[in-house]
Amino acid sequence: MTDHNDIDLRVRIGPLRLRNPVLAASGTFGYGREFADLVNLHRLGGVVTKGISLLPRPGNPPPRIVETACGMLNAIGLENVGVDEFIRRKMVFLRSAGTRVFVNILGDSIDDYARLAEQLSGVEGIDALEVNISCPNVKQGGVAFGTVPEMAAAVTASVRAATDLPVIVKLSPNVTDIAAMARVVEEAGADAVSLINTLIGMAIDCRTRRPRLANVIGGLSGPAIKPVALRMVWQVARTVSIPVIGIGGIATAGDALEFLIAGASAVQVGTANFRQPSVTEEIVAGIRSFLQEEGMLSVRDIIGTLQVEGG
Amino acid sequence: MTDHNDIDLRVRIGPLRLRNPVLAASGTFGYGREFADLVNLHRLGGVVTKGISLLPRPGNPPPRIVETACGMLNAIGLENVGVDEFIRRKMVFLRSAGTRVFVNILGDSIDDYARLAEQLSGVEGIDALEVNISCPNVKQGGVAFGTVPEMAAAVTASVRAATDLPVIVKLSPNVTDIAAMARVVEEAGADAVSLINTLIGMAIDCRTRRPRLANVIGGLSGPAIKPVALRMVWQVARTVSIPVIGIGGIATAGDALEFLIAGASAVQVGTANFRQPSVTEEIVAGIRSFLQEEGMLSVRDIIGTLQVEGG
Amino acid sequence: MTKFQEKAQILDRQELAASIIRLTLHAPLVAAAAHPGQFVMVRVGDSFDPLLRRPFSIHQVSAGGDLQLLFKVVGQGTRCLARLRPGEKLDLLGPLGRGFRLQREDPVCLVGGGMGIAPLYFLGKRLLMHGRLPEFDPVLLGAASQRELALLADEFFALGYDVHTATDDGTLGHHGFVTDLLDPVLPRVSRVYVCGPYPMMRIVAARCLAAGVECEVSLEAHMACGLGACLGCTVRATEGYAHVCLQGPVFDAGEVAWQ
Amino acid sequence: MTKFQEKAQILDRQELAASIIRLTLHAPLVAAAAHPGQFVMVRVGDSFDPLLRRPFSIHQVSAGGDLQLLFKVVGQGTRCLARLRPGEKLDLLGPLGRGFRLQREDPVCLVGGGMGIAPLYFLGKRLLMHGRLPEFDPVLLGAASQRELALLADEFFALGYDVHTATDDGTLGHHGFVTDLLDPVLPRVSRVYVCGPYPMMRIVAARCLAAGVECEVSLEAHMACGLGACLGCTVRATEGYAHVCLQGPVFDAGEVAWQ
Ligand SMILES: Cc1cc2nc3c(=O)[nH]c(=O)nc-3n(C[C@H](O)[C@H](O)[C@H](O)COP(=O)(O)OP(=O)(O)OC[C@H]3O[C@@H](n4cnc5c(N)ncnc54)[C@H](O)[C@@H]3O)c2cc1C
Ligand SMILES: Cc1cc2nc3c(=O)[nH]c(=O)nc-3n(C[C@H](O)[C@H](O)[C@H](O)COP(=O)(O)OP(=O)(O)OC[C@H]3O[C@@H](n4cnc5c(N)ncnc54)[C@H](O)[C@@H]3O)c2cc1C
Ligand SMILES: Cc1cc2nc3c(=O)[nH]c(=O)nc-3n(C[C@H](O)[C@H](O)[C@H](O)COP(=O)(O)O)c2cc1C
Ligand SMILES: Cc1cc2nc3c(=O)[nH]c(=O)nc-3n(C[C@H](O)[C@H](O)[C@H](O)COP(=O)(O)O)c2cc1C
Ligand code: FES
Ligand code: FES
Repeated sequence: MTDHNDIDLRVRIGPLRLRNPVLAASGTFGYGREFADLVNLHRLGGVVTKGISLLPRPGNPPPRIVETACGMLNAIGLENVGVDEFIRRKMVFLRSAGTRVFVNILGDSIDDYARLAEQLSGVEGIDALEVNISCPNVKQGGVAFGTVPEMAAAVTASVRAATDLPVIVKLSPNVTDIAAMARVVEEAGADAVSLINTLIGMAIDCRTRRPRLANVIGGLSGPAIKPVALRMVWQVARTVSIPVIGIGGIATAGDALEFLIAGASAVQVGTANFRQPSVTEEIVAGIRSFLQEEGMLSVRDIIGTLQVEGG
Repeated sequence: MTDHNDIDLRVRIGPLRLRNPVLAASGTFGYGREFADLVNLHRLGGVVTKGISLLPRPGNPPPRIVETACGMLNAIGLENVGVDEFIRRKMVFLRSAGTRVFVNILGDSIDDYARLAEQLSGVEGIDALEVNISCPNVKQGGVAFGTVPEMAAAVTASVRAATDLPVIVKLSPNVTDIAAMARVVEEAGADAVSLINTLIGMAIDCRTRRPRLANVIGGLSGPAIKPVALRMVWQVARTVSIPVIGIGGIATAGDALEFLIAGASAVQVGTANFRQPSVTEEIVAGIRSFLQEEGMLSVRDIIGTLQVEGG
Repeated sequence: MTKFQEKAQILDRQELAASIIRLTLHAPLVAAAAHPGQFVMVRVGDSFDPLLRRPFSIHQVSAGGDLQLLFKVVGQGTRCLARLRPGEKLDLLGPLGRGFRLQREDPVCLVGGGMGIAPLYFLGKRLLMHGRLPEFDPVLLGAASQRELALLADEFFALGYDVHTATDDGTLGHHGFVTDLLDPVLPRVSRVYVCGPYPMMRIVAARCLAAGVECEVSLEAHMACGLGACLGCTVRATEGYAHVCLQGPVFDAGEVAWQ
Repeated sequence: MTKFQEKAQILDRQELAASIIRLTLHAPLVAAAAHPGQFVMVRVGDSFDPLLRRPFSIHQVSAGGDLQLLFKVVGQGTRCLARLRPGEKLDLLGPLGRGFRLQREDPVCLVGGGMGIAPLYFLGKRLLMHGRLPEFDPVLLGAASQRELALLADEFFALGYDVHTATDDGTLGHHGFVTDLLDPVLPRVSRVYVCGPYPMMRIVAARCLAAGVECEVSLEAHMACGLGACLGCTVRATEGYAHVCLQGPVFDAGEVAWQ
């Protein structure tokens, strides 16, 4: 057994060094401050902010969330304070939180993404950009950037050109071939990919014959989607050579370890924060204990160690 | 309130009339006989058999199943007795079960499907064929028939040409655009589509660093996938004009009603049979009670009644 | 406002009526920080189904650090909570949200319907700490029938309030809606606190507006986090959207875009 | 073989050792049809997490329709079952699978390790119904320590069997593996029934083969249905695959492709 304090949890995401591989996922951790009473932010690998757009957005009408079996659907509609307010107000706390800050960005056009990247570059305290390509491209008929390889590549390239910050592209799982999406994004200059965003789902109220979400469809997250997320992370990690950040249904240290073993260099915890606000910190501790029990010295020694017969 | 006995649960799937819209899904109900002690088969709309291939198949090595949050992964590997044995042995019981018999078929090539359809046509007691296109096309590099529109269309057309039985094509959810898949299959001559088959997922044993399934990846089913299935059924029902059979995570009458409201003309219940062997019969009863409470006379009056603002 | 996560021991469980349960918990951190109208997010169990916490108003707190919840069994989550027994633990997050503004002088009126009575009792007790004379403060309570209401009404009465009741079946007090009792009351008060079913709150809000009386309402919305992080708990406000867990659950009736 | 689904009332709950529980249920339909070595699929709770039933051997049945399960808490499902109390109900499906072949004449030996002892007690009782002389039938029982084993060993002793025990920590009987006790026994018996951890069964199977003694083993596999429908519970057999819930759980040791 290794001594608890000797265990090295540090990982790298491209050029970025992280204290440990556990981040809070976008949209589930607000702007960090909301959780500050309940979890020690300086114990986390980092925090990914709610998705930020150029202008403030009001989001979708209510109801916006509904619980499903071991999961939830959300149709928040990308409500956020807009990039100016974000830099002016929300970064003040984040800068002092003692953890890495990843800013999740979203736009309606390729140009939006580039302008966001420009505006955020050079802002003190921002460590990386995470590009959410699950949004519809309003200029091209509303098809999501994240489902068409050429559009995903174009967004990535424009963000890449606009910033020196590490660029992480967050992939949508609602595609036939996730590995192909990761490959084009890698070629377009991403420093890393993160996945998965939510699966598209729906729920209906039988009595009223209405969708339970005002937006009709929403994003499915939580433990329910973990098997799909893990499969996609494994497929992507085998395909690209940039780091992969695993997301989807992670609620325990065991879940996080599955993603690391499948090839993720770090993980993000989303919906589980709602159930247990200190879950990220507990996952860090759980990974440490696991490595200790296994007599391992570094979390890096477990990344990508999946043993597959003949493969 | 309507009288309980007056409620009309009959539905049609193309040319086929069903006593009620509740079927048992392929692979979760064996060849019917396995459940005969525990559920009144003659109360069901029908039974879909385990997928049948030309030759018997041994299936995948163990372990083949693993439980996940509100779901399960399976990698049975399409174990089945083969079409000859199926006709000779398994049809004897099914013919006398007092319910509609749907035979699920699968192959490694387009020709396999056509030959299966031919062999099964004219066999007494078979009411329809359900074509499972989630299998890999071994002749074309192992890409699943169900993920490439042209291949799905080709399989459908070949089965259509080979049989007079109603042809239901069962769609894979592991695609970017499920409505497009449904459309090509409709154009190729399908009488109906059923969806969804399982989502591809994975689970890992952290201690051994091995996949929990010998096959590495498997199909995710159960309540966890219901929101995704319902969304896809809604998208497909809005797109095609042939009947849609809804499948995925149905475990209660309420779940079944959601699919009917979204536009399905019938539903199939899969994984829930394992938890509650009489669940199909209970769902039939639950639909009847619901209609009675709502003062409705026919289940057909609820199909496709989803109210979407502006849509 | 500091929030706490606390594993609270269940001290007592009362069944007020069929499927109406009152739990007494020892939750000193949450209890000490709580203000009337605030709520807690309760983790329902160890299983991931149900997954999310459930929001419940703080029904009352004691100086000794005890805290009560009053709830009705309506679905899977509350069914699980109803199974809990003294000695077991419940994981709470709170106190959350913005509660009622405590009026010091002029008479106020508390209007509660069904489980909406839960936060009003805490409010009723806390108002007394400001040296008010409760005889001048009408408390209007409504429920389906006598069984659900009697004990709660007695407790407000014991605090000294001017209690009036209404039941749907006429088994206690006025036979009809609690809102029927408003007319004689409104001219006598300067502020109304209301919590209950949405249609009831809408009526009370409209009547208060017409009478020029201040009105505070406690709204509900589906919640995932209770912390202002998920942005799921939206209601329509006169200006854009508001989030119940952050700007509420207590709102000025005038801030709400009633539907 | 008819199968039943039965909502069985829990009559008694015993904690034999830390996290080893014995439940007595009233399940007259399943009990009346049960044969030693068969199992039941137990629904763990109302929540969809855990989703699937869990398989447990039938530990014993009474003429009055009672049935016992003996299980160890190892994960989420068994943790839920351990919380059940007398008066509550448990949903059973059974009896399922193919049990032990009952030998009428020559001496037999029962070898049980850990929870593998569960089905052997039912077997031990049922064998007596054929007028056997249990003094000539050795029963070899192994467990981690005395606490887990003592009561079960006493019960076999009370039936009249020639009981030998082994514990990992030496607190009861032989200090070591139960397989260490086989040598003097094998020449005296014509058939061995064995249930326990896989490595233990593999050793017993090999020793029986070498000694020319018949051997029946009870295998485990992950199960979804228990009915032969899902085809999930595969094990490697000497010829292709076998399904534990259908051809098993009891197999002739020679049918199994030991790994
Ligand atoms: C601020 C606030 C305070 C509340 N205080 C009380 C109280 O003191 N006593 C009480 O009995 N109830 C209270 N509620 C309502 C209570 O939260 C719901 O009854 C409970 O969440 C239902 O959970 P369930 O799993 O039993 O029901 P479900 O099966 O989940 O749903 C049953 C009904 O409850 C509603 N509901 C479900 N989840 C939520 C959620 N997360 N937020 C809001 N509504 C939900 C649904 O609209 C549905 O109609 C309060 C709600 C809020 C928002
Ligand atoms: C025919 C048969 C008879 C059995 N009889 C007994 C018995 O009498 N007493 C007893 O204590 N145990 C018995 N078991 C084992 C018992 O089924 C598992 O311990 C139980 O399912 C674990 O459930 P869990 O949710 O607590 O654990 P999980 O967290 O699900 O898993 C813990 C461990 O149990 C195993 N397991 C989980 N689910 C299953 C499943 N469906 N089938 C088989 N193994 C599983 C896993 O491999 C894992 O290692 C038997 C198993 C079989 C197949
Ligand atoms: C309420 C909510 C809001 C979200 N908002 C965003 C967002 O703004 N940008 C983004 O990229 N992902 C967003 N996500 C997706 C999560 O970051 C994450 O990818 C997804 O929920 C899967 O992880 P989980 O299962 O751990 O929640 C949101 C998820 C939820 C539940
Ligand atoms: C163990 C198992 C075996 C299955 N075998 C088949 C099959 O042979 N052919 C097929 O088309 N679908 C098969 N399916 C998919 C189901 O028919 C169904 O589409 C899927 O499980 C989703 O429904 P559910 O969530 O209700 O289970 C199988 C599913 C399971 C769980
Ligand atoms: S419940 Fe999450 S923001 Fe209000
Ligand atoms: S458990 Fe389903 S076939 Fe054996």
